Amino acid sequence: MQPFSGLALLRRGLSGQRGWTTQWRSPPPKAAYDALIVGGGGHGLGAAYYLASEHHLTNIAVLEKGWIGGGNTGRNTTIIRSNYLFDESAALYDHAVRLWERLSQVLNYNVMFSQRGVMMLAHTVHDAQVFKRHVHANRVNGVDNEWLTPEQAKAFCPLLNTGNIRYPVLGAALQRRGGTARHDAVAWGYARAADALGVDIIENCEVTGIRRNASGAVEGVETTRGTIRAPRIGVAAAGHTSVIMKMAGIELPLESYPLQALVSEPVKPVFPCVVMSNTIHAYISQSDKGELVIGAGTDAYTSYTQRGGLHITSHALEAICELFPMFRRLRMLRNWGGIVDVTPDRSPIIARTPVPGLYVNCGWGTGGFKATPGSAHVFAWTIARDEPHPLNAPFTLERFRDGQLIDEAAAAAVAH
Amino acid sequence: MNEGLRTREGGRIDRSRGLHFSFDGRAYTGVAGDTLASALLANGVHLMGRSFKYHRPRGVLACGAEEPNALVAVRRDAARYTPNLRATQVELYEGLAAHSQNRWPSLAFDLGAVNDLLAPFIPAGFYYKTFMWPRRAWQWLYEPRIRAAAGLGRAPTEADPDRYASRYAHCDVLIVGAGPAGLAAAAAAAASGARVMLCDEQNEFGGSLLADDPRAAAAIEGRPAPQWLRETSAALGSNARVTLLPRTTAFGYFPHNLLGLNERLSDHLADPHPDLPRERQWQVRAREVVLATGAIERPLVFPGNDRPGIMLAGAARTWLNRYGVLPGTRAVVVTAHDEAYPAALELQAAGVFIASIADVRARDDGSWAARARAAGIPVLTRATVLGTGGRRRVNSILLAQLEGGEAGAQAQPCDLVLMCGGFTPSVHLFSQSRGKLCWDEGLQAFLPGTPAERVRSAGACRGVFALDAALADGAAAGAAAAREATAPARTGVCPSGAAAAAAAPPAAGGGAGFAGALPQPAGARGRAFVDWQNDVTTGDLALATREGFRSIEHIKRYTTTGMATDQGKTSNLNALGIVSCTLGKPIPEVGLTSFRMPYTPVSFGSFAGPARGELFDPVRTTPMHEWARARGAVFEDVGLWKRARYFPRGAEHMHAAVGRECLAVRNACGIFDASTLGKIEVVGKDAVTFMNRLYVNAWTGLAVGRCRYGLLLRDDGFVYDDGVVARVSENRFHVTTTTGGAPRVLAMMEDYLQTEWSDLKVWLTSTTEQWAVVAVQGPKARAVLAGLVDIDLAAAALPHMSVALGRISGVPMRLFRVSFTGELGFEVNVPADFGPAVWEALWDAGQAHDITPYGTETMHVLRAEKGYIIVGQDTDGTVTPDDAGLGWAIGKNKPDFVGKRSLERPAMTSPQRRQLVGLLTTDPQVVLEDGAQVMAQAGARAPARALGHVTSSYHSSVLGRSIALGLVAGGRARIGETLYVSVPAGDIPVQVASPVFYDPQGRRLHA
Amino acid sequence: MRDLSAARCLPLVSASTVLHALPPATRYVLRGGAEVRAAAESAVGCGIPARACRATLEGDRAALWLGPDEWLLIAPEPPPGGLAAGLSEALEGLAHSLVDVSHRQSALALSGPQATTLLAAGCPLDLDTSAFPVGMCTRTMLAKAEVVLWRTGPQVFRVEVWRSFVAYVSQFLGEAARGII
Amino acid sequence: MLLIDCPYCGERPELEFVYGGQAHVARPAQPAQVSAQQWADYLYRRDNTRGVHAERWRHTHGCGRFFNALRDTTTDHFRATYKVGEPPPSAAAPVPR
Repeated sequence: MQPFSGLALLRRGLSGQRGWTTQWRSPPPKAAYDALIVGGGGHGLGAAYYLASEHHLTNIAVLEKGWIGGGNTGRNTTIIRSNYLFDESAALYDHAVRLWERLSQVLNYNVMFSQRGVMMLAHTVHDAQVFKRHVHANRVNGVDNEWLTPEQAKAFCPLLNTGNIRYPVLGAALQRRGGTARHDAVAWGYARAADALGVDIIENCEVTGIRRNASGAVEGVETTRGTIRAPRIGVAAAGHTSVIMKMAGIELPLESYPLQALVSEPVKPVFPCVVMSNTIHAYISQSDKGELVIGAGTDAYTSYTQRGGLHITSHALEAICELFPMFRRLRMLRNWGGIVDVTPDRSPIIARTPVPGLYVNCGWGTGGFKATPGSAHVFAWTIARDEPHPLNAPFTLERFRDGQLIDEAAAAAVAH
Repeated sequence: MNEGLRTREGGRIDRSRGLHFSFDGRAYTGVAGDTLASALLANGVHLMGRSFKYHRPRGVLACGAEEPNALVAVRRDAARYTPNLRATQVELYEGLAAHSQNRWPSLAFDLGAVNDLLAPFIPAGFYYKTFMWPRRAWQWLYEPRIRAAAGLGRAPTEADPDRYASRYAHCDVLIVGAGPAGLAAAAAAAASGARVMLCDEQNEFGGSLLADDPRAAAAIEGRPAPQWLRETSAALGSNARVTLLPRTTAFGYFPHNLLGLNERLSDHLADPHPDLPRERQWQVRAREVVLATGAIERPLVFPGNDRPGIMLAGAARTWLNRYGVLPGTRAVVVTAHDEAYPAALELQAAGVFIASIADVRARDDGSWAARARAAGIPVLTRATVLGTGGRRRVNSILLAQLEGGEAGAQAQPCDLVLMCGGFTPSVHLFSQSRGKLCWDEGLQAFLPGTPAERVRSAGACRGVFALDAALADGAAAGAAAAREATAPARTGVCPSGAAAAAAAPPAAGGGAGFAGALPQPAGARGRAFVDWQNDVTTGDLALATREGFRSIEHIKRYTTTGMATDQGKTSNLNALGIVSCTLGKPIPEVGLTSFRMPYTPVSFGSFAGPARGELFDPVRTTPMHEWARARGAVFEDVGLWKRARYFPRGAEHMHAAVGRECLAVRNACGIFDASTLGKIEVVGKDAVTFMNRLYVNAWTGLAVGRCRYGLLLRDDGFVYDDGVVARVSENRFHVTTTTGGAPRVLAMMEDYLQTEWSDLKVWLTSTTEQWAVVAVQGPKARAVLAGLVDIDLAAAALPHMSVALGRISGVPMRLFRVSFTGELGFEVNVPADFGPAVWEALWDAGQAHDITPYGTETMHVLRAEKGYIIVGQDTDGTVTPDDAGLGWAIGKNKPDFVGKRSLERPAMTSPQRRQLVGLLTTDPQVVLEDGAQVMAQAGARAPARALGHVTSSYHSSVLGRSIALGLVAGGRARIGETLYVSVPAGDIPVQVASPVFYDPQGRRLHA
Repeated sequence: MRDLSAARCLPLVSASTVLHALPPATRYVLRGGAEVRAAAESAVGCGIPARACRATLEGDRAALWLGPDEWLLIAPEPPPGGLAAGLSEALEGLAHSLVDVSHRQSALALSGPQATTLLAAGCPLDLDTSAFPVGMCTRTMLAKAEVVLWRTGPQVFRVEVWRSFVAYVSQFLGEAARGII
Repeated sequence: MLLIDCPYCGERPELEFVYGGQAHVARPAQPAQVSAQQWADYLYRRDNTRGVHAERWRHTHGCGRFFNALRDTTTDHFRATYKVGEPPPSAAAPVPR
């Protein structure tokens, strides 16, 4: 792996940056591997990286039907936080934040993790009660999260309209360790690091079937690039998880919805942090390039079109303009849609499945990006040891049968 | 204005109406009909902007929406500051003040240009490779600097006072683009009597016709083009079935033929009427759509191709013919397409010296070349460009023969370079609609293929360029669309798709053009720009492919090509050409980055429309709202409702007011507006069966005239809603819900009724707003009511949890004897319009009994003293009836009710579930904070597992101490135990207690 | 004892040349099958439409189809003598639901050449007379409020709005009117 | 914003409707009799079909009726809509808008 550094840039600059070689190979698929990851997003590539780096499983491949990072990894609003309510969630997401804090150095790839602070606005007495419960629960869990008065919230984000507004800002919950990262870099960084450890990253390779042996255990996959054998298969296909898992006869408590996001034209630095309002559905930050990055809601219906309705976009911008009325004159540059896989309790599933050798990591809904390193890390553990890491042990499939839900949505009325 | 640069006559401007404007504070004059760009060119100003990354000086490249360079901010006042506008789209008005962007201290001298010198060290994606050490430096050192350097214009910092409007519209045929094809389509569609809408992003209709030299213009339908344009527009305008929308951009194509249009109403006016919205967003549902969006001229990629004065040939033609502006005095033309020749000849005729035409094509059989030579213009074929000179304006260009390379190179002085690489059909909207694009080798461009919606493409946007052909294509499309739209049976995929795909467009007049970078023989110097605004060069694309990025989506994201505010309108195809060349893959295999809405940037305000302040969400108020407002009530938002939270006296703050209100209810009586509670009338002969199946309670035994606390679960077994239910008659229940829960409870009821139990003869009607509800609560409540109602209020006649129908002061009433306070209480339900009068009557009658108005906060304290839960505060969607201590409500002998089966799941029956209990602090004056965590031991260190949390916490005046409710693991078994509530300051010891703190026997209730 | 039976107080409407509040009315929601519809007609004194999204108006009585088993009956206020009694008598023994919603909603009249344009600012329906003829009625959305829209004339609409949404709806239409210049 | 063909009112804009999830997921007649897994399947398991999906809509802000629809989740184009209790029309042709 060619090391990345400022010095390397300078040195190669003298020769027209010609010395650089491929960041990851593009090998043809081998006939067999020790393990396969289906889905070349951040969660899948990360899992491959940790399998190779921490579990010494290097004869493995990541199968991506399109181009890596082309799914939700490259389509989200890059918000990162861990101030979730339940112990199980807080532990999992905070594990991710801790990995985020060193990811650029670990991967030698600048993922631009910026702990600018994530501020969640309370607009009603009920919001305030809910957020204060979060703050208390997080403190007990060792997760930073603090309650701000309206004045403190305004001081933290001076553009915030706390005056003439339909739903006054009654306060906010602030996680200072929260922030954003550069989504593409996460996929590329994991890919480059995994590739350097021998992992094959195979793009334009769509899985069309899952092969199982007489005993029912997995033995490989059918793909558009031929059959590939492997005794262990980890599926991290986000919105398409249901489709893949059906190939192994597994039905999941999942529904895939269109989720939209958009960016404004780039402007000089004006927005210092991340602001979320779940009550009026506004999610906004400013990228390093200067674009305001805004999250919209999901459409009401399931869809695989990666396209949502105009009224969803309008609703999101109504909220943004209400909170930041000076932004009405800024212009939407680009809008896009992703497919998010949602579970009934809005918490993920990272677990073994009834099919031996088949593992699944799904159900991240609208909150998957923030968890990428943590999710990938425990998923790799689960695949390597055929047992869950303590952090993902609660996130089983069986919890729905037993009623052991981890219902962040119900408990907090907080979108992810 | 520099007279020399403005032609004496011609163009679509009014020379008699001079307009004053300023650019970077310097005063200029233009004329009516100018854009900011044309006016600046007429003043000899070519330097209009700085590029995003290297801060290179830039002039206009194009003349319309595709312009990548000339981005400016227009300032009307501090709050009306609009950044990132294209000077080519800003219509000039008297007093317009524009400012350049992304430069410091000035446009001419920009320190940021140092980046240009560092270019060799900051190639595409350099930021992924560095700024990683030391770890913390990214956020505190590197990132702030990168952010400061990035971004284009400044965001306004004051609230935008302008208004934005919204409009839904429907039509048979929507035509996008009012060029020749679009106008012909509109005329044909209108002729058939269809409802037609025609929109165009420009201020006047005509499209490509506007750029033609009127004197040389072709004839259309036997009339000179300008006359045809005038008359056709007029005819359409006078047709009542036709809606014409100039200055209106179709920015998005959504499922089921819904298009988003953004109409700009006031930005072009010097002094707009204050009521006039700035923009209006149209959502148009069209039965058929005709896209006549034209094509965008493609620049050529050669070293030094980005200097001010280097522009598209078609743009130069437009400056001359539409705006009467000479963009230069001595020009060199570089082209891969015939279209550059008429431009050269027309400019020459207008007095611009054309030094030479460099045609990169090998063939020299074109009649155009001959005409140029005849006009004395040297034509060089198999030519290429080795470089250009000049800093703030091009001053020379180095031309060479492909074979010759540097040897035969000739430097030519010039102040204008025209280039033409052919034309890229504007398939943006077609692609947004999910129609398939197919690559046309002959045109070197993607064309509309199979459509996914009811849409047709006509004219240049599907490769039909020649005027007569485009007119015919448009007319045919318009007529067919109108036919389809008005046809009785509309099924099957829109036929024109096949047509568009099959009927290959006529061979491009003027040849294919060129996608990629001009061949660069030895001696080429300088960077060749592909994406002007984002400063992406051929070298960046080469680097990306070298580093293993193969998908065009990866290359786009890594180099940012096509990601600038022009979204690659002039650059995407050249980038594709270059990548396909380096990867040795044909363009269609390299792929095409997907087109996304919006076509051009659209204001956030346009999407938000009028939804601001009071119109952001409806403000729902009760009939008695005005009374409360007049009494100085402080309101809280509950869903869409405004509810009185407390009634402060003078400077009284909340705690004092609530304390006073609580004591008033306990000692005398209080009056409370409960109108927002949801109400549903459940009527029909199967009403009781329905209630039995839905609610956990048993209803069969409920006598007419009696009430019962109803508890509703979701089928997953968790508490969903609650409320008092009265049996008004044998087959009629008056069901109440929580304020926020009303709509979702009714929706849930309808769901089960319509889809699971459709056999039941029962109907549901929302009566939330039929009834105004006045709660009179407290020991004196009976006395207050006695004089007003025609009902015996004696405990025996009207016991707790009963309902009676009668009249109050002559007004029909449903009188509930219920209490959410623990006191003797009544809830007077009267038809809503009588609410204010009845409230006043009760208020007057109450004066003799110290009646006090109280709000929701007081109500919360009173119910907490009694251990009554609030769904959503003491429950949170993970709480079962038993958790909440409501197991008693469940009808034990019922075979089933919604949620019953789920309650039997293992995790739902664990004794360690969190149960509702009372929590009493050892220090009675300490009031716990909502949501505080309850721990088993003191001094637990994070991460620690909590036993539960505080759900409700108040100071109770009547008890003279703090009280709290909480959900605690195995809580009921812990009553009497001491636990600890963790707060930053330390741990607060609390004793677990019964959740009923006041009058546990309920004597007051039954008084 | 004071008699307040005449003290009916409608929600405030910010009226304009095109928009004004209609007088109080008596309203019932009638639910049930075809037999219920037939049986009720005589008592209502007005045909009750079987056709979807159609209203009938006879004298001062009207019946609006809101759903396949749902009608909104409108009569003057105070209710004509015997209306309620007549209805319950006519429906005796038939499975049905009759609920008084006289005060649940309030009626606005929107009229004039701009009527459809103003509605189009927030109503997603095609209001062209070819798609929404005189006599058509339906529940629909007007911006963020649910309304019952009934076209009583080529340029006249009756808009039935739940009480607490009246202020919002009239404000919204007022804002829309300002924008038409 | 989709255009949805209500079986009672005809084509109406999506704003008038509320999506009701997968169609034909019947609530067990006797919940007490079914296993934990069967009950969990009723509550939570969904086909999440990529292709033609049978789903419920309610014309909440119109006639108030629930009905079913066949929609291709890869294009969002409806194949058919039909009343509650009716069987899904088989092989309905696409109905592009």
